[in-house]
Amino acid sequence: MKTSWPDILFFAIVCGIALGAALRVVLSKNAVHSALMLALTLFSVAVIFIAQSAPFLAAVQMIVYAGAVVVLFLFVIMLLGVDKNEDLRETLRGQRPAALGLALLFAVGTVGVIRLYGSGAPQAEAIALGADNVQLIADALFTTYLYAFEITAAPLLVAAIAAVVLAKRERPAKSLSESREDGSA
Amino acid sequence: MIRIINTLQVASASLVAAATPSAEGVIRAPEIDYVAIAPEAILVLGALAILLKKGFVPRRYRMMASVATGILAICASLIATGILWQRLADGAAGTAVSGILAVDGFAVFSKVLFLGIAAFAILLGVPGLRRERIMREEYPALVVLAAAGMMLMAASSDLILTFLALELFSLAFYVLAAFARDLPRPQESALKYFLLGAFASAFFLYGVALAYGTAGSTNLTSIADFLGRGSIPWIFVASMALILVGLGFKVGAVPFHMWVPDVYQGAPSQVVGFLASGAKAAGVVALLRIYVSAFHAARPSWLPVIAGLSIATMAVGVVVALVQSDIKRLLGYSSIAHAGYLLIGVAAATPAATSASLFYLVSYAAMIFGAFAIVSVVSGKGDGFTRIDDFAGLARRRPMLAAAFTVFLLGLAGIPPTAGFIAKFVLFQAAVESGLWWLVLCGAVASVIAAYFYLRVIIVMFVREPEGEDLDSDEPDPITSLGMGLAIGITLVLGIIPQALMSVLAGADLVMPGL
Amino acid sequence: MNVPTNAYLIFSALLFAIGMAGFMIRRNVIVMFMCVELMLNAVNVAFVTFARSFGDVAGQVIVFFVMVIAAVEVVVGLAIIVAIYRRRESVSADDASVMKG
Amino acid sequence: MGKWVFLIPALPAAGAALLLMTRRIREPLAGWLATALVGGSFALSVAAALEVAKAHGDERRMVVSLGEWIAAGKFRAGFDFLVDPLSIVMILVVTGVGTLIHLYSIGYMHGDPRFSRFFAYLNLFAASMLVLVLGNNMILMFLGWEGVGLCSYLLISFWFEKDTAAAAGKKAFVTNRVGDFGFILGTLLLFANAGTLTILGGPGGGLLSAAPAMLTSGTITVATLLLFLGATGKSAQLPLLVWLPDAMEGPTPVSALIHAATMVTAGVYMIARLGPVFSAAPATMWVIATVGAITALVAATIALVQTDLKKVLAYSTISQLGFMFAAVGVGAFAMGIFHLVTHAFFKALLFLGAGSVMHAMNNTVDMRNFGALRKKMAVTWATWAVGWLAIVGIPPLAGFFSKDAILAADFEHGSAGKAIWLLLSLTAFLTSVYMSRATYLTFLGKARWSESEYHPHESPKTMTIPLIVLAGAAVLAGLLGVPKILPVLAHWLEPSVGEVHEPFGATQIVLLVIATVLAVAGIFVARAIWMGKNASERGDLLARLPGGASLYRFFENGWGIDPLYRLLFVKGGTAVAGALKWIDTKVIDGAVNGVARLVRGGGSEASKAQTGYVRNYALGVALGALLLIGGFVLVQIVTGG
Repeated sequence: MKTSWPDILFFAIVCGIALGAALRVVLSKNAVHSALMLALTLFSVAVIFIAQSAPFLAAVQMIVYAGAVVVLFLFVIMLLGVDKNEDLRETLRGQRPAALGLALLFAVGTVGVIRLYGSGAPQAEAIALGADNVQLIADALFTTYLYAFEITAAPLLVAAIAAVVLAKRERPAKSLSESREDGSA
Repeated sequence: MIRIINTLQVASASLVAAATPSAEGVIRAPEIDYVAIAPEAILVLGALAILLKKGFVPRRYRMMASVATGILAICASLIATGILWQRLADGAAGTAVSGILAVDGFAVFSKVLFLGIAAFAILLGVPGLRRERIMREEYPALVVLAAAGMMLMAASSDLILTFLALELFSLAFYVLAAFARDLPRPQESALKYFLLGAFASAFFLYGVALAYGTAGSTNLTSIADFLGRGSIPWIFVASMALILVGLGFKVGAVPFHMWVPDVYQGAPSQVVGFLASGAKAAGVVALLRIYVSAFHAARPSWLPVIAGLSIATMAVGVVVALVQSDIKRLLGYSSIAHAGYLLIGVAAATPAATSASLFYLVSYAAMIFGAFAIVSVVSGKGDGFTRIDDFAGLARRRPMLAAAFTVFLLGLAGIPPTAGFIAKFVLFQAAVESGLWWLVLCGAVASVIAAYFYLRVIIVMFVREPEGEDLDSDEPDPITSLGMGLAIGITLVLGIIPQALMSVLAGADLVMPGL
Repeated sequence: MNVPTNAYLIFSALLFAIGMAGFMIRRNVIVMFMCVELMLNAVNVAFVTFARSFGDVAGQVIVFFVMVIAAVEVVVGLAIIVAIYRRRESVSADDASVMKG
Repeated sequence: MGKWVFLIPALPAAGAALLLMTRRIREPLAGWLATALVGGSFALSVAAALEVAKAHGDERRMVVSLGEWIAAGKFRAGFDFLVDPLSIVMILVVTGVGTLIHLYSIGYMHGDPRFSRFFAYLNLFAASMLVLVLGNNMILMFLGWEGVGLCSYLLISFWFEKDTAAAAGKKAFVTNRVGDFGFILGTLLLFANAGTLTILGGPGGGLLSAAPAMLTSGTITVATLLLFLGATGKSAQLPLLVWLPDAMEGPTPVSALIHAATMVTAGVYMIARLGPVFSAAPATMWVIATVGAITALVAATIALVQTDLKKVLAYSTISQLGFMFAAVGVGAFAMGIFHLVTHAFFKALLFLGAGSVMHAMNNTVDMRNFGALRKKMAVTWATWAVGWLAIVGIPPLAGFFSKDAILAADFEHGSAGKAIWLLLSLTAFLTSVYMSRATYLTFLGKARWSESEYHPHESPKTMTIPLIVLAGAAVLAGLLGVPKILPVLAHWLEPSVGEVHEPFGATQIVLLVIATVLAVAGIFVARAIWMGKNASERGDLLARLPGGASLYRFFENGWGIDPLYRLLFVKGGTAVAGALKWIDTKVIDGAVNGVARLVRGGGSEASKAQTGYVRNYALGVALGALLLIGGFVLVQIVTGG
């Protein structure tokens, strides 16, 4: 199957946006900007999902991820009032070069391994994952992965407990904790 | 109980079937083996019951009801596991629910182990947390959910289920670590644990993705078949490495160990006992399941790496433990060293090594639980006194506590007649049998050094005069004493008549597919 | 779209590396956490890519699970962050460095 | 043999448990209770001995099983005791000497605030030692092996208020761990090759019968060398001898029981126990004999310049253990055990005598402050004299027979054996010199202490009775092994160690005479030096003589010492001894401390990496991920995948 130039171009643009936005997530001084850029990255990834014959996932990505998760991030940022610009200068000696070096090496290493991976040509054009996508996913979800699907209930339960245990304010706990804390600090 | 679940499951399955329109009609849900999924299902339902009871139980009784429900869930799950075991004895090992859940001796034994750990967590944790006034009704729910996750780590036959299980118990532990949410140290430890845990999980997941990309499936049986067919593609090599990052993080292997001492120091002692025994055991059983069983054909590829990891882990664990002055950090580093020993068992990759590892996990769980129970009693309110110096003269102040701690420390050091010695011996012996001489040599050197810092604590307790005023350490309450007594019992009984457990391990037919 | 599978995989690796670098570079725990989300998304891309190259829907289903877990992680993580912020009034990861050695 | 054999270690173990758990039992009840329990073990041991004596030939080796202990994979270890002539000898010594020392301790530890704890530890020690001796598999033996080590450690640092005691305990522990590490590795290697760790019986007949044939010669050499490393640790042989002299910081009864009579002989016992296995590795045997002989000589020269009475005895113990290793190293297991037995009596006697002296002299141990104590402490002196003459080897005392048996056995073993004989003979002479020196400085000559400061007095009955009993034993024990006429012990041990070949002819008589002459000569040399006119001032001359100035004073004072002797021993010997002592304290101690410091330093450095910053930890995770990928790739390249 021949690779056409428009395809490549489209791919390059989407990936460029995704990577650029991801970089902005990392480099923005303001956490709100980071969150917005995260939304953009997630959106680009959704586009890539469509291109990869996963339209249903793309929809979920938009609704759940870009919609709910990023909003949750934004909500917390606003709630805590940490939407001011930060000082991005590094305070830990050697942290930044080490981090960049490691990330770079990791990228080089994985890319190298992927290059060694082989064929490279998409072989699945014939198999229509895109058509009947929802049906296919439902099929797999309720047969092969039924048990895994049921088990996801448990982490969700933990999330609910976490919210109750950690975020709920309790009235008498305050004074008690303060008196105790001097001993342990 | 099983019947009730049965009914529920059938009902839910038919609901699902009815609600799913499809070209060919309904999706045919797979045959669900309710006995096989019962142990975890009961625990999850138990957790749900704990959360839902709020509306039904009067306020005064809620705490009690929570604990009772938790214990009940664990007992019921234990019974279900027993039924499963019984079925295995008739020779029906295999997989259940579309091949995603392994049902074999290894899984079942591990389930019993984790249920025991969860029982200990409630037995020792509830009174301890009450003492600290940070006990909450949700604690038993988190314990049983974590237990369910850890049990699935052992039973999962699919990497994606392993990922879910790993996240399940990790998330529960993040919350537990943050239980004393208003104190700075627990907060710090929860934050560190959570951030690094999420970071490491991402690596694990990447590894799963690459494994899927090579083998075409995340199912361990398919992966084993794939590897059995011949050479290992490069990308799978990276996959094995990244999976090891995630599991290495959970067991506390070097260099993924750095969270261990901080979290052990900061989190409430009652929780740390659970974390130290449970999370480590869960990581080890998953390593055994994935590496020893599924990746068995690739053993020549991973053996040197696991061995190197083991050596580095033992070395850093014991050497850094030497310079610690905080008992909880010391136990943290010691648990890192123990992760190194356990990796020897993974490297050996024989049925004997597997049962030796399980034996090790059982005895380690008893010892570390006991040790942290004592730390929680001695260190007093808010874990205020955790310096090793705070244990000076404990033998005079609280002779029984000092004696009990001595038993646990000797066990951790691997000195007979404790279970720690037998565990180390059978593990090393299994490794020697599979030709890993040099690794055992390193393990032996590490345990020589390790004995020193355990002994140091004992000496401080027995030999040094107490410093300053008598610390306000309470006498342990009866339930904590009972828990400690149980832990001592296990440590000594397994040390003196290890056969009690060995025969179970041998009879449980711990054959995993691929071995 | 006929772009080679490898291109997507390389994109995924780069996205993962960016997330990884960001996690290590940023001090703000909320942003660090966003970086973890980047890493998870990179993995999702890899899954979807492999799913397509195999013509197997399993990869897509797995992405589903990953999304659930990511959402749960966000809830738990933000809960921890909120609980901590109440005391410290800081979201800097470097402030949580009392325990060491 | 009935299951009651298990009571032998169980009685003292019960005592230890009782004393550790309740604090109600105090002085003196705790002491009497502990003594009675060990005494009970002794009685049971005697009963066991009688029962073994009734049997014949191979039936004298009995395995008593309490059931299965560990079974994992191919591995089986029962909770079995091996009761045979060899273990009978050992348990008789352990419980016999043990009872006496318990009794002695009642007086010695009088008034100590931790009186009952001391007896708990002693009881625990006795139990562990009995398990070590009776265990019928290497794991049970190791259980006892570790147990005695632990008790030794606890007892050395019993007076932890003294920094030196705490440090000594630490040193003993670290050094012993090195040895234990050899032991456990050797054990694992034995198992890997022989498939069993049972000593006698069980599938394949156990290590004793099956192992030598099953093991390839290379592995068995390595395995036995590793086991011997364990033995050098426990028995304070080169290169692991450093801890024993320091161990004298413990209470004197501990030195007598653990660091002279019983625990330190565990190495010798272990080699004799596994005799056939060791015999299958001739190279190891030579290493053992050589190490033993050299240690014997080295320790003797160091003992020559000690001023601390207990240190003299400590180095002497090392030296005597060297004799035993030189015996078992040439396959003369019976002689090694024979010397072990006699040494247990006379060395325990000497230590208790030293303790009695210290008791009388306000815990002074420096011999330069003693002298002429025989008038004040008649019983102590008389019993000490017996011990002294016994270790020196004056007929017909115990040491005479056992030492000569070893010398004769080594002499039989070709030219290398003769070299060892030569070393040992020299050592025997030096032994005579330093022991006589200690005797003269302590009990004879002029008093170098002032009446105003010290009030020497005889010790209480609980202390003198054990002395008298041990002195009797030191006189009579030699009769167990009178060559030709009365080879009781050798004959008794035959079922355990194989037929004992003990030629007796003109050569042996000549050897006897040589040894006796050397012993007597040593006494006279010592007398000439330390009983001279000016002995009261210059009692410590030898020790102060590393340089020339002091040497000249020796000349000027006209001490009529043979020039050759002066050349060899005063100058050369002192220098060698000094150098060895320097090596001991500076190099070996330095090495031990240095390694410890290095490890700790590494720990501090490594713990600095633990900065507390979560982002630094993330670097660690990322680095680890890369390293793992790199590692996997490297392996893949190397294995050509």
